[in-house]
Amino acid sequence: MTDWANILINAGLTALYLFLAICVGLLFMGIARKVTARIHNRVGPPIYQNFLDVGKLLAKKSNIKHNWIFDFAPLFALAGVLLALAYLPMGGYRLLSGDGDLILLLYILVIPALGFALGAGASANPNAGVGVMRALTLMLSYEMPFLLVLLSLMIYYNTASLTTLLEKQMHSVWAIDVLPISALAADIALQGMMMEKPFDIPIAPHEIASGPLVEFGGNYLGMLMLYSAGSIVVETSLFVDLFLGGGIVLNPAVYGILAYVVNYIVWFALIFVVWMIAIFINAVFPRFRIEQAFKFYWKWPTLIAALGLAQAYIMSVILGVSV
Amino acid sequence: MTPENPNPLPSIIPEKDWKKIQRMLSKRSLWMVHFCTGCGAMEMPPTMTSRYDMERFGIIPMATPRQADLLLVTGYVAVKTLKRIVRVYEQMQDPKYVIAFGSCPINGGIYWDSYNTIKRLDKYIPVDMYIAGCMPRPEAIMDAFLKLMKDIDEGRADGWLRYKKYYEKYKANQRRVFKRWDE
Amino acid sequence: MKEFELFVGPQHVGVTGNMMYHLWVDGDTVVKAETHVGYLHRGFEKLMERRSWLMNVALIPRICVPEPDVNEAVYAMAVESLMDWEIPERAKYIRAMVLELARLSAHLLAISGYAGTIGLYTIPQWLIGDRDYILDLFEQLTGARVYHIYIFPGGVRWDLPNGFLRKLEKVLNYLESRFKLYDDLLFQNKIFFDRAPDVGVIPKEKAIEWGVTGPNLRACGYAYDVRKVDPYAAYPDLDFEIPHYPKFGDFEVLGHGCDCYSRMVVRRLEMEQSIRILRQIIKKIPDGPHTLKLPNPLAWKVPAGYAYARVESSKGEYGYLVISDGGKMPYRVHVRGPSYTHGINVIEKIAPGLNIADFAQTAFSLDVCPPDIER
Amino acid sequence: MNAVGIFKELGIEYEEMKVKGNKDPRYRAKVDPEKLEDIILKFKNNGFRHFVALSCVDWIKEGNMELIYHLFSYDNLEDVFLSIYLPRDQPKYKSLRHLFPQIETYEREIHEMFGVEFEGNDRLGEFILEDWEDMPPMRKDFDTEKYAKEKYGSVPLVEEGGEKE
Amino acid sequence: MEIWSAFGIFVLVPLIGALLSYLARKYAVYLGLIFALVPAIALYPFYGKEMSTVVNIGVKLNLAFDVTTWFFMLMLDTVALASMLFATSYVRKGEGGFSTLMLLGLAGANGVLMARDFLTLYIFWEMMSWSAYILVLRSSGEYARRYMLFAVLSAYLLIMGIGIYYYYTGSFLYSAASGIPLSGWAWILLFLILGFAVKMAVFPLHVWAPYAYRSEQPFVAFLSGGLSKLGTFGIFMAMYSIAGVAILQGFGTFRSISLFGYPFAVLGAFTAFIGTILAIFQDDLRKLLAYSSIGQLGYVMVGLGLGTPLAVGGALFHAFNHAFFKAILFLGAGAVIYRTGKYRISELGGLGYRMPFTFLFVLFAIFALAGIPITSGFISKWMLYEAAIEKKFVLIAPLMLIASVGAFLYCFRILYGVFLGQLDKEHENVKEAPAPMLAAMALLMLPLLIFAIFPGWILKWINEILTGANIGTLKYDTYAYYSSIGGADMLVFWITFMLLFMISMYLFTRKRKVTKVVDQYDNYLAGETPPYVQLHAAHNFYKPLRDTWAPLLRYSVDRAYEKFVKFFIEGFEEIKKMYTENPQDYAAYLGIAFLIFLLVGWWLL
Repeated sequence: MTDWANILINAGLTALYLFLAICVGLLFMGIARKVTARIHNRVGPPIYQNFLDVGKLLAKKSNIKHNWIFDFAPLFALAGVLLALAYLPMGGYRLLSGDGDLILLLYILVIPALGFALGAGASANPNAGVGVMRALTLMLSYEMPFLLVLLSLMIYYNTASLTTLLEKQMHSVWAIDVLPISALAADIALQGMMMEKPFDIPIAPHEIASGPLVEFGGNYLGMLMLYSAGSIVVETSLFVDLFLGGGIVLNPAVYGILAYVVNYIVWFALIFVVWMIAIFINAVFPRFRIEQAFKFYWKWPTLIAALGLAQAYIMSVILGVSV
Repeated sequence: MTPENPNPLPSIIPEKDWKKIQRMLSKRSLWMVHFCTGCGAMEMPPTMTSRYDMERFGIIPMATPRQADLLLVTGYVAVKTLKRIVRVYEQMQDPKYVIAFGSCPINGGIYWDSYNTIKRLDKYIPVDMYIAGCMPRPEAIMDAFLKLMKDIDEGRADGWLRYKKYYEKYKANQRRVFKRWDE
Repeated sequence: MKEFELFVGPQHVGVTGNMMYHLWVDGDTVVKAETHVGYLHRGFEKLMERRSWLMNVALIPRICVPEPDVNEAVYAMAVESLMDWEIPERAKYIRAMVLELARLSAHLLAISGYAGTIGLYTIPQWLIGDRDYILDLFEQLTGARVYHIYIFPGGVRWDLPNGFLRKLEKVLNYLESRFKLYDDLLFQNKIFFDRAPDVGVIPKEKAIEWGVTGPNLRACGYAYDVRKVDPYAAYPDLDFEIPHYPKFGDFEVLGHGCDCYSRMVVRRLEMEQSIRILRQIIKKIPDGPHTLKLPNPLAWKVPAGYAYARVESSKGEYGYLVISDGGKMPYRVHVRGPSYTHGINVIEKIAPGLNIADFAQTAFSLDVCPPDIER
Repeated sequence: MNAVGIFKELGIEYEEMKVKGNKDPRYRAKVDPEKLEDIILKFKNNGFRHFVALSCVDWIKEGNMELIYHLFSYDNLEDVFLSIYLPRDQPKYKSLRHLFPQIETYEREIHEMFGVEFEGNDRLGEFILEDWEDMPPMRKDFDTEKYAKEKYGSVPLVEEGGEKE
Repeated sequence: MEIWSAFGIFVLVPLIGALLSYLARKYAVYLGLIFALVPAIALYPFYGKEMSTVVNIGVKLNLAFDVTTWFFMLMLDTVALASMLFATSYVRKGEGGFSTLMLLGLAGANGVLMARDFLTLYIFWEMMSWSAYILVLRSSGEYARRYMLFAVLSAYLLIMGIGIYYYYTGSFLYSAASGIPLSGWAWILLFLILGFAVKMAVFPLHVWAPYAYRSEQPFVAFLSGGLSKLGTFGIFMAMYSIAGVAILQGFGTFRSISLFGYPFAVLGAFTAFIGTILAIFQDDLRKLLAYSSIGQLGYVMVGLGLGTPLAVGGALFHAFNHAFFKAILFLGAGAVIYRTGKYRISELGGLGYRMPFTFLFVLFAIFALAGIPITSGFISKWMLYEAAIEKKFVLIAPLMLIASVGAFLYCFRILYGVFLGQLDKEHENVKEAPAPMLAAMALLMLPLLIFAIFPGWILKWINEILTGANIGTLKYDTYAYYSSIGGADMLVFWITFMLLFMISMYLFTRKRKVTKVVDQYDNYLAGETPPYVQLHAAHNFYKPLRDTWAPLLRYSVDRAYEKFVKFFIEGFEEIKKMYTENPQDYAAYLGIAFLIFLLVGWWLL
């Protein structure tokens, strides 16, 4: 029966981590608003503002929907992003990442986006259609460097499992120290993945009135806000897990519960830094047009990522470095 | 259409407190529709930006009425705009609030004899808060926001309930000045 | 079935004020555009016929909200033409000062609006914050932030308050120090270079024929400015340049002119010129009365006749055709706003072929102000 | 050629308008509606390439409508106002939108506000007003105050016990 | 004599069915359904049976039945059954041709799967090819010529390969392969693989597919879902059954991958990429699906080329998935075309609200196509990726991965353009597809869902095939599957997904609020209130992307072929004269071309 106890404890911890992740995401959104406001010479809202916003949206008294497919968006978006969070080690805690690897995670990441796109498409609003088209095109754009980056990591560490990747980084050095070129490409790709400027093309309010979000309100928008809170954590945390050792500074096998606490704090600090970089870039750039974004991503970051891949390839295959 | 079910789940929070929480939340996060209906919109950019910064109170402009709770009728309302205002207002989701800017929506203001502006806005949609003056300064707008928050907190900002209650009357009035799109 | 319809406005972020562009879009390219106006129609021209000559002074600033002073100036000039009044020198300088301040504030608004359309939200925040210093000056001068009702036939309402020019000087210094930041953030931004040049091009040879005026015309390479071609107020005595298309000074010349990029750079350079003009005014402003001795305001007798006055507003040529039949009220006033052509005729012609991502920036770069279209 | 020269060549009487404030001379001339198109073309070919505005004046006492075509020359720095008069009860004129494209917009507005028909302009129709059923509002005999009182003043208040204002 | 019963059930029964439905036209569609049902059901007792025999019907047919045959028959016969079920509503009643030809094709296909000598293979191959050709001819008219040209090319390439094989071994038997020198193997395999690759529409031999796939949708479902798998089967047999791993390895290895297979893997990856990119820009629903098929079979080609257990297993699994999801997609397209008569994506829209079940089936098929882990489509893609990554192929892996991202783009184009967005006025009264159509799609959907939860079940069969061909073994258990660098557990995935979905549901459906369903025109139109407005943004959907690709899209293989033909037409007036519309002339040219091929073959040897 110990097995069941283990599973239950794991499930409980996973739920806790997921809850924390969503909170962290909302907090990050608030911090981003505050920081952006300071860049704007403003006071800005309190950093807990986004909790209030989500609360308000979920508590709104009425909703509209166009048809039953409209419901796909909030359901798939939130469930999908939680699922992605569950497969992502956070603060050194592996959650379910032992039971699925990077490729699975990569495809899980699509579930919320696809659900969101379905709901947006079902609104029959052309703004939403164009927004989703832009989002998908953007996805094709940034995935090119990002996949090369993932490949370079998988080749260098000879694993597709995030757990193993973290373990290997814990025992040697962080991946950013050995594969800095790939890390750079990944960070550029991350900007597009998080749809921060200059890549916030899918939701450009001046052009397509917030794009896919155009018809969502009330409960629906609240759920989507939770989704975007979660996806902030997914994306920043993915970068931290891939390149910054997942924030593991203490080996849990040695330090036990203390390690989890410390690692969580370090992880939090690291994703905060990654998020802040994105926010600062966000504040000082206009947005690209979508085809410019596509050309940009398939040019410079792809080149950088290809260099990183070449480095990983040379180190692992030709020089035979094994980590 | 799903029938309204006031309390289907056993709630930890009593209904009264729940309402209070809800009001507390909606007053702290008023999202306004980005709609420049009239010249009062000129003082919106200063209100939004670094000098007055209404985001301090959680008020941000939203691109579409579906996402928003607060409609600012900024100044005089031409008949053509009124039709759009009503449309936008009906597309917003409950609870929703209306603030009318300046003298013109109160009694016509300087356009009291114009053939194309309606004189009293509250004949066509319920208004929760008026700001007098032409045009209201950002300070006045901020003051209105704070007063509206207080009203929401105390349950006095019930325009959206009134609109439901007197919907047919409002609609009849609207029909007197423009052709409604849904008939 | 090929195109879908997209409504940009009236309730839309990507529209200047309250108007509507009805777009037919294929993929993401605009195939056809129609402008719809009338959302702000108050019947000014009708109302002015019902109000006395002096009462109208209070009404007209409301025609164009971002830059109300040009209305006052142009109305005053038209009435002065009919009355055959020559206003005092000091009033001319004060008028030029007010108009330049108004231009500065309108350009700050236009640039911030434009930066918003390409997604640079920091610029609006800074510029509109800085614009408030100008509004403070107005407040000190006239008592109001937006509708000043300061310039009126015969001069200006009252003289400059004490210490106003010193404060003006301070604000100008502050603004000038901020220009570098704007340049770093917007006018020298790589993505701005990628997006703005050769977008929303008005054919150069058609520009005058289409009635394009103001900065939009200068962006096409014509150095035409009402302040030079039909000078008024104190402008003949002041020294300034007309920034136009290839003469961009320190700014890079990108694209082939007549595009969003040139229009914005012209506006940016005009702000520098405005500051230069204001500095000269501070130095040169003569003493003397600020207004003529006016007859009984309730019983102005304006001789019958036609008068046309025009002023360079931040958006282009602003003119009033005032017709008097010798009565207490104007017989007819026709307002010629610059946006009338920019907002309807020009944009309907240049929109086909635009990407919808560029539509908002084109509309904002033309700086269309709907209330002066429909009045 | 400047405006005076053109007027003399065409044999049109003109008057100079009073200008204070601005510096450029303005000339006003009454022309034959039949010849207007040619005259405008003549001006256009002689540097008057900026079509400033098309205004309409309702001379109710005289019983006619005045259309003022306003041109400006950036070369000579002169304004020219060409007036034509149409009968007020059935104002009708041909569209000149092929000369300057923005004339189309002015014609749409004048059609709506004064009820002048422009033959050849297919975009006449609802432009600024919507659902308008009364007479064109800019005509002198349209009483805007009475209209406003009747239309908006008569709308009842909505709230319980709400009566007319 | 179980093999006789196998031969009877899988080949003769469809043949009889074909004959009967030709005779009894009135009941042809139902006869077709019944005769397609027999082999599909009878397949299950045959699992795990190994047998072989020689059937003498004038010529000696060497037939055998093993797990490979069974596995491929499972796809083909199920897809054929679904297609016939679908066709009962789709095809005009009283028309015999469709059922006859479909059953002929099925018989031919089953014969190909059971054949164990080249002569038998060729007979059945031609039977299948010609029935397919006539089916294409029935509705695509002139484009059928393209299909036939490539079918004939395929046959020639096969004959070349077979001829060389016969030259070395003196026998047509698969099992007779011994003592062939490596150079001989190279030519044999090259011709055989190219011949089969035509059927799989591998780049640059894919140009027939977009045109052939314009035919009647149930047939296209069978063509794309079923018959194209014969190419997969053929390549698998040629490489791993006839030649075998040892011979492939004999060509030299590149990181333990046969140097012979590697170019084909690269070709497959390119096919996947190009097919996907081309699919993104199609407005014709059927053409889009055709390019998508090309792309997806490119993945299969990668797996077959790489030759590791994971890769070949992935290829077989992917072929299996593709058979089902692509058949659903074509049938779904068929249902839409049946109800609306339109096939341009931009002319449709909003049908998901009127045809919810069709939408759901297509949605799941698209999940499978895009590789969303909810369906088994993910697992096969996963296997292929991991196979490339664990061997560190930095060219193949990114091409495959980016192609799969591209797949999301065209998938959404189908979903949005056809099922979401604005419901056109014209289609307001469109009804849900008839029950047989839905049943056909539901039948095909089942395996995609079942194997997503229990991948172990199908991996067991694949593992048997792999062990049989001495390729190696897979690592898997009922719910999970592993590679050397990672793994995934579907049970954990499903439980977590379900739990989280329920949490989302709970958060979402808490009452306390009214949810109102509004009309599609009560929409954000910037405050405007037009009576009717065209909202469907589906035409030129990926225009920005298309603009960026435009310089590259100018170069197409299609156009290259046309130029090639043109060159000949212009260069040789004689050939131009020969280029007539008379089919008999073509037959003559084919004969001449055959001779040329033979001569070339002799010269090569």
